[in-house]
Amino acid sequence: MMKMVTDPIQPEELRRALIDPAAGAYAGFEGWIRNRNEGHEVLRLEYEAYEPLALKEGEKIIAEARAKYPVLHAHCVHRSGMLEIGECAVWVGVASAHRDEAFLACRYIIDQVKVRLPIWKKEHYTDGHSGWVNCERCAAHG
Amino acid sequence: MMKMVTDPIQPEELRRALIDPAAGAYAGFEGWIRNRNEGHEVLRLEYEAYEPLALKEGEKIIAEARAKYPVLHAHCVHRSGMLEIGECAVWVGVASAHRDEAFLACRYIIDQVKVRLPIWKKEHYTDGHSGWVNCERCAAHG
Amino acid sequence: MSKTIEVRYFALFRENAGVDRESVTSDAATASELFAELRDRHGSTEPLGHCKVAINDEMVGWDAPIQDGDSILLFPPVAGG
Amino acid sequence: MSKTIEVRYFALFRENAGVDRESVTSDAATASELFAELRDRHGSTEPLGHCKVAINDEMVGWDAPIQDGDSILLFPPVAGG
Repeated sequence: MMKMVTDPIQPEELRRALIDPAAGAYAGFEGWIRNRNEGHEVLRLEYEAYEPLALKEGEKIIAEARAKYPVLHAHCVHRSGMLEIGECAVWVGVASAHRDEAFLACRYIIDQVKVRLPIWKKEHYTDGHSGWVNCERCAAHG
Repeated sequence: MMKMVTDPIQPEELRRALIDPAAGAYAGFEGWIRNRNEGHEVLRLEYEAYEPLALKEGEKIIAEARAKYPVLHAHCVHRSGMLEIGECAVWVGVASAHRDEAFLACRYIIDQVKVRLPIWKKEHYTDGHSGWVNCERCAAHG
Repeated sequence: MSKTIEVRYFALFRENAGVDRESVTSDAATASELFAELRDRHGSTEPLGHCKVAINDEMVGWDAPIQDGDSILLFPPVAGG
Repeated sequence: MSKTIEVRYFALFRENAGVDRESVTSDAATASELFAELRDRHGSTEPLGHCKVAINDEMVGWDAPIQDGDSILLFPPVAGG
């Protein structure tokens, strides 16, 4: 299940929803906002998402993970809007019988989410500047 | 940091303790008690640990993980005593700047914990029997 | 043959265009032709392969054909997570 | 030369021995010799490589020497997690 939210992500609640008597392993991943990126001091991060396609592509990624690895549950939640340092931008949780597939499916989902979902982030730096991540060469006057 | 507990593990509290403004990634693993193992219906699991050495060996494993991967924080908590289906027996949490090392360190720690810590588990089956895991051939009258 | 399509810009492309969507009349046969045609609007010098495109809310390849009435979504390089 | 040592049994070994520790007088020079000597007590037919041993709360190899007064911990195959 893929979800897009604007309110803070609640990892504990999400994790609890995956508890299953047949599950022996749980692997989770969270992307947190950190105070530094490629040498710049970051103040906060602004996420823009195109929700209809982010949801569709997210569901596709999760279906791929489930087809590759025999997991019981695999969920992903991505947040958009303005996020502060230390906040959770994305959460992935996978429950399965054994640990190997939990780790592999969790890793697959976050790796794909990062490169395929129509989501963009703009870093706001402590020096007042800002910049779109991965987009150094997009600017007309770059 | 390695910890041994007898009370229920509190993953949310443990996860929160790893939040760090320099961390961009968090990987977590939990081992849950599942209702089935190698064809047997499991009722509950009894963990026995030799704490002084489990702590010492756990700290050694975490130090190895930190030496191999540049992570900010790496913690592990293992529970002992009688555990019911769905309960958390072991928790590993790793925070780092990037996701690669968080996943790898988390995986390293749980893999080593499972084979090196002086911890034993006895499965109690629904049919009234019980057995020590990994120990089929230990019994004198096996 | 000239078509009337809706073009939507996201993130940096939206900032560069100054609007988040507009109606465009174009002779472009494919998404990549349209992208080249609108270069002044989205302002990208990024290789096409770093950007993505969707037509009518479906992710498509850059060689996808454009039809009259389509809604074309132009995505600069993504950065989820 | 005969030594007096303390032997501690864990999990299945404890169940087989019926006690969790006992004082043993032995001529065993190494941990593996002691393990063989005590086979009737810990009841293991498991290869030595699957079991572990600690002396005075330090994990050691099976070829570790045993000294008078040592505390020897015999561990059946572990199963953490």
